[in-house]
Amino acid sequence: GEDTVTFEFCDRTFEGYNIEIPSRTLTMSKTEAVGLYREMQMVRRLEMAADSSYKHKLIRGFCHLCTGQEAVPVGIEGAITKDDAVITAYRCHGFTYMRGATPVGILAELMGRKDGVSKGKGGSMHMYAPNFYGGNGIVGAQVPLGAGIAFAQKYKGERTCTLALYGDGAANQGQVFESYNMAKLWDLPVIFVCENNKYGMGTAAGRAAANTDYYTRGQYIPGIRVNGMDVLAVRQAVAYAREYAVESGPLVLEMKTYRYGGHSMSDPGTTYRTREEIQHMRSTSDPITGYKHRLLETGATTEEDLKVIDKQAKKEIDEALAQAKAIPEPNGSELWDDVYVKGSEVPYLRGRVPEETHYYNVD
Amino acid sequence: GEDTVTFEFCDRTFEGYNIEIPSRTLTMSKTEAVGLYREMQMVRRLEMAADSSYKHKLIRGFCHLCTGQEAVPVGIEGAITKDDAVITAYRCHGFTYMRGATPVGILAELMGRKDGVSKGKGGSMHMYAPNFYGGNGIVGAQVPLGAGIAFAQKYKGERTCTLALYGDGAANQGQVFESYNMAKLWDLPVIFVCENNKYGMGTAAGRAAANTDYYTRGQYIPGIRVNGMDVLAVRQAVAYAREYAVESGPLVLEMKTYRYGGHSMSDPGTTYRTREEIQHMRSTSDPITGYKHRLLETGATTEEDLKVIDKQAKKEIDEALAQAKAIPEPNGSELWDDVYVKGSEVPYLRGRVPEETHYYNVD
Amino acid sequence: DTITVREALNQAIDEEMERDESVWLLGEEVAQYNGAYKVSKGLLDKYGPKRVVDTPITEMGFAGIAVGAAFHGTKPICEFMTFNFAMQAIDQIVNSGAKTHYMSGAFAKCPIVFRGPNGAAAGVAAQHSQDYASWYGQIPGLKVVSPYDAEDAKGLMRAAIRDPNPVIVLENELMYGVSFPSTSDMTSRDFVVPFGKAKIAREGTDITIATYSRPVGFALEAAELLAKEGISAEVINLRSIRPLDLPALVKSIKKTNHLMTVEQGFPQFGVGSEISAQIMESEAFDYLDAPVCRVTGADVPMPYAQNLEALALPDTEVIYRQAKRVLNIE
Amino acid sequence: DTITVREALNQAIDEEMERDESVWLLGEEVAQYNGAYKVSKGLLDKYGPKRVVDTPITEMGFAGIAVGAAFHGTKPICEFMTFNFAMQAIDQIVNSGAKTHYMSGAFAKCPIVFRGPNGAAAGVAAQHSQDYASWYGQIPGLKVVSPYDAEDAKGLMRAAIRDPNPVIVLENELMYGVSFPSTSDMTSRDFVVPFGKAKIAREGTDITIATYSRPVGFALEAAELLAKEGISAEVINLRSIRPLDLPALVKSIKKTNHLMTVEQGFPQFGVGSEISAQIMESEAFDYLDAPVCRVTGADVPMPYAQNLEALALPDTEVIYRQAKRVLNIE
Ligand SMILES: Cc1ncc(C[n+]2csc(CCOP(=O)(O)OP(=O)(O)O)c2C)c(N)n1
Ligand SMILES: Cc1ncc(C[n+]2csc(CCOP(=O)(O)OP(=O)(O)O)c2C)c(N)n1
Ligand SMILES: [Mg+2]
Ligand SMILES: [Mg+2]
Repeated sequence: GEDTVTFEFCDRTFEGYNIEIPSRTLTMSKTEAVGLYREMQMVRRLEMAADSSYKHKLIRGFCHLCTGQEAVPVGIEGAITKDDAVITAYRCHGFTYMRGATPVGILAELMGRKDGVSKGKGGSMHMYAPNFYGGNGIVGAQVPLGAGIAFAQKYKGERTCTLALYGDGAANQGQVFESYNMAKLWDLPVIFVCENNKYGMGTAAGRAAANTDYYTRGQYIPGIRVNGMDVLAVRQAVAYAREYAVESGPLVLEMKTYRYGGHSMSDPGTTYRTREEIQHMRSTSDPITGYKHRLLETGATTEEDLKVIDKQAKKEIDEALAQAKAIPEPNGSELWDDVYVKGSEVPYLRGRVPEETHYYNVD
Repeated sequence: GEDTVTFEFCDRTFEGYNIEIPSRTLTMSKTEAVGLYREMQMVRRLEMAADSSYKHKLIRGFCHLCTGQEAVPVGIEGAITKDDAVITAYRCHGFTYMRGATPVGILAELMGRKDGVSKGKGGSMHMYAPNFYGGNGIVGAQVPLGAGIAFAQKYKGERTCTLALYGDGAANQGQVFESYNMAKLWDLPVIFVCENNKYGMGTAAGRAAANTDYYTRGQYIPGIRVNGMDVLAVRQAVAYAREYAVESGPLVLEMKTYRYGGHSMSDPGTTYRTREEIQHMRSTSDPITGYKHRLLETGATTEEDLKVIDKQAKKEIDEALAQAKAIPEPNGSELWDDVYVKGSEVPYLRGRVPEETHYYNVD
Repeated sequence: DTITVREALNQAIDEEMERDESVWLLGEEVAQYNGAYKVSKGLLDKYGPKRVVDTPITEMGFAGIAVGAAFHGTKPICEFMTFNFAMQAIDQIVNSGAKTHYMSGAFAKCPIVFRGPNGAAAGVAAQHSQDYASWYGQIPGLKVVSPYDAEDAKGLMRAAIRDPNPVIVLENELMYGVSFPSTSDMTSRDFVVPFGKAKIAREGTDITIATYSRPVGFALEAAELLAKEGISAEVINLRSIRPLDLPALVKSIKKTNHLMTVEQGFPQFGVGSEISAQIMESEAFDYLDAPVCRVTGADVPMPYAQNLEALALPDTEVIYRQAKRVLNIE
Repeated sequence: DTITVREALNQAIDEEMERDESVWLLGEEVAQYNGAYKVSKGLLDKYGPKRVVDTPITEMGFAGIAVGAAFHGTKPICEFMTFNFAMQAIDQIVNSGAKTHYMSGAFAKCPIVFRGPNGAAAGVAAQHSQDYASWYGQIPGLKVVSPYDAEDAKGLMRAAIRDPNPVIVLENELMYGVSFPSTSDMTSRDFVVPFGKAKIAREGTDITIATYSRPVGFALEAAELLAKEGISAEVINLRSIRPLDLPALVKSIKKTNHLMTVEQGFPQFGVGSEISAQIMESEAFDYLDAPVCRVTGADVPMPYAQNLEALALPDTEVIYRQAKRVLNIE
């Protein structure tokens, strides 16, 4: 129909391991198709704001950007429901946004302000949103957590699933294999999603993994390799995987993707790979540029409309940044909140000196 | 020749995963062939002595017997050199003996006596011998340790290898997969040996593992499944694997075996499997009985000679037990020895009360 | 009527599972085998494999799964066959379990119980004998309790399951089979032992002996011996390691003017160390007629040999003797 | 001449690798990347991939491999990118590394160094900020040191590599780039800082401030402020957590009659707690004119926001103020 658009996937978009690959056609409304573009722009702008804020010393500590990898969070969100769950590691800004947090909440969190999504207590690595369980700082730990969320979904009869994301570096962690095993034994509705961006900090995938076909590493769990620079491919694969996971149990998806920046803001990102490599990826595989061409090719939208979107995204993020900057730091008393669930605190907690001891439930 | 004997292996003795299986003929001297029998008898008698000593409350804590699994330690030792290394978990008496510890040293250790192989400090789970690194109590932990020993062998240019043994239950531990990965990345001369005795404590293998083909679980590491109730098969496979490991890197061997007793002395071993199953294994697959028949069939020895061996083994162990029983407990001062390497101790260590503080290097 | 610690734990878990559908149990051998130490006996039969789950021997993985399931609205009871094996999972317990509520600004709740035997059993040597009370006790976000008798076991376990925070329950293998009187209180479906409240296990006036878990029994025996010599020892069963009931200790010291702590764990950075330091900083300090004295396990990995093991663990005799030393009685 | 802590560590490792073929280094990003914090800069170039080994992000596995390699006659230096990640490997460090020598009756030796940054950095929140000094300090079989300046770093690292036991070296990320004077002693190939000996970083007569790692600097600054008010603080850099140099503390207390401990870790079951308890049990007790006071991190997971983080960590000002409180000076 007039309002829908159909995309075709090329040969190498999907590769299957012990499972059929998803359909090579995808039809969706133009509105949705354009929405995916908009969201990728938003994520990229968000990360640009984070980048500049970091450089202005408004953000402290570690800050891991997902620039280049936008198709993954955006494609995933397009394929799942709000009742499905997502969990990832520290490279979490895009996911946090896609799961429903506002740019202001995210940027405020990055700057450690009181209205940040984690009240300023988590920072870059620890962000949350409804059915988004973070933002986790210990490599690999989020994978069993994700399997556990899936366990609870099944336990509660939700007929939903969990996507547990991890990097190519994290894929070698033993607890990932422990999770594969239990997920399979118990048919948990979990999709293990390896974001293979070719490096774990400064280590090329092949120097850390004896098998870099991450989609096969579940061994007894089927897997699909996906072009993770193609938001449509991600959406298609995840929709397919979601169905499979809810009905039949675990699946591994490998998203081949690429990060443009350093591992974190403190890594120039050019000592272990060439500038040419980065430039090549940017010019040949950028998820936003590539998708723009497809949208135009298929007539889903016009150059002008996209320009408006681009401008709007920039404006929204600029405004969000300004708003976030204006938010004050948390109250000092927040130090003591949330160590325990409100109402179930211990009688008191000690501060740096006995005189700073904080007493709870004192009327 | 007159002094050698040749054995043939049947079809299902070996199964290969990404590797050719070992030759189906094995020729060895009659002396060696009979020696394997003798050693299996010794190990069995040793465990019988442990069993009865435990029942007489001479042994405390956990005590895990390898009765039924004798072909594994004996076959392995027949295939490797004294310079190769072995490490296993708590089910370690047979290995300790085969690596060169005396029955007296083992039984004394079991009883916590001063001349035990670990001076009475380790007990059933923590026994050592030259190039035998225990006897380790934490399920799975011995596997990276074994890979590390192999790392050192390679580092030092030894051209030796390490056998890292673990159970079917331990095979699910994440650190096993972490070890596979590094062993393959770094071509470590390590043979991962899974003793699949069908249960991890009370859990049948299939309830704990999504893939019970343990020899395939290295995925990118070749593997061989071996009839672990056949001492000759074990010897043949390990000899083959040793060559491979030293030349080319890691390999996984799965030894299909069976334990007759409970998991440890405190487990009757009959709540999660039937008495019939145990009886069936004993009568159809016993490593000692089966091997006896083959020795007689091939004319490697005579019924009378084997009887003499049986008697001798019994006598040796009986004597060892009597000797071990006569050994006193360690001196109380041993409490303080070996916390640190002699000569590099801390100035003092505290006892149960300040007055019991032990001072080192006091002349 | 008597009840063993094992039965008390079993009942608390059983009753809470009955009461609350979201409570479930996982761990090695908890289901078909009825528990390595039979604490979960009968639960598989009663609640089925959905709620009583045997795991592979993959502590880090299943602890992580349990924490994840707690985030998403269930209440797992995660059994470790012993807490020694929980060392493989301690990152999940501390970094994922204890810290997430705080660093998420209260977004993620983690109502979970980690339980199992802790500390030395008999003859199980160095790798199976560690006491983790102080390690877990150090972590904000966790609550840590350690029952001594059946009453503690039942009441603390129930409180742990009902608590919306991650709770560590440090049991003791050698206590599972020990019987204690079953009081009528205990049979109530709402009987809980509140966290953070120590119990005076025996009143006394001359010296306070503060301890937890199995050594409470030794301390009571020592108090009996001391009583024969006219020395009146007050035995305090801490029950809770985090929060520590400092007020109870202060109050007792004001009466007895002497404090001795007893634990079976390593001496340095232990429970006694923390108590001693807190007392030093408290008003009780001025009431002390002698320095706080710590009775602990020896500072060595646990040896296997019976005689060495005995030298590494405080018992009734050691407590009795040390109490007299503290009181300066020959 | 000055030298940074990073350079000092690098030199110690480099010189020991030169001296002893069996010394090698492993960890995440230690080789090609020259170290996440550049401590291993240049070592891959100099010693090649056989002796400087990049690992996958599998702490439990590579710590186990390192321990195994130590058993079999090599001397690994195992870098953890931070000690927070070593929690995944702590079973291998404690159960395999620290206990095997004892439970094997001295059969297996384990000459290994586990090193990396420990405790809080800046703005890295709860999962990346924990101080593990007391956890490791509790374990018999381990030695645990924590350098403050370049001299400590060089001398303790060398001593750690030469020690035949497993040694934990707790560094501090924020100190890596700090420069200190390079003494001629330090350039000697045999310069070691012996374990178990605290250093008087500043002499004083009114109060002893005992601390380790980065807070030594804060304590020195606080002492400076105090000096301006005529208060003479003695600052003791502990250097070694296990063994603790109790005699040095006792001696200092005999002079100052006051003790304050400072650390950035959680308050309960921390280094200060142990020191306080040991002092209470020691002869120094009678010399104290005020109770031992602990200055610590706040008992909360580390918050990210700068103002909250500041409230969670003791600094010069807090130390200065507390010293006056201890001395009862308005
Ligand atoms: C257990 C653990 N070890 C090390 C680190 C430090 N670290 C943080 S991210 C990272 C690299 C991870 O790479 P990958 O999994 O590929 O994810 P990516 O950063 O590429 O998204 C490392 C080593 C950590 N946070 N946790
Ligand atoms: C990490 C850890 N978890 C649990 C245990 C308790 N445990 C000891 S042996 C064992 C079963 C192991 O089974 P398997 O690996 O098949 O070896 P087998 O006993 O059959 O030789 C368990 C659960 C342990 N020692 N270590
Ligand atoms: Mg990566
Ligand atoms: Mg088994």
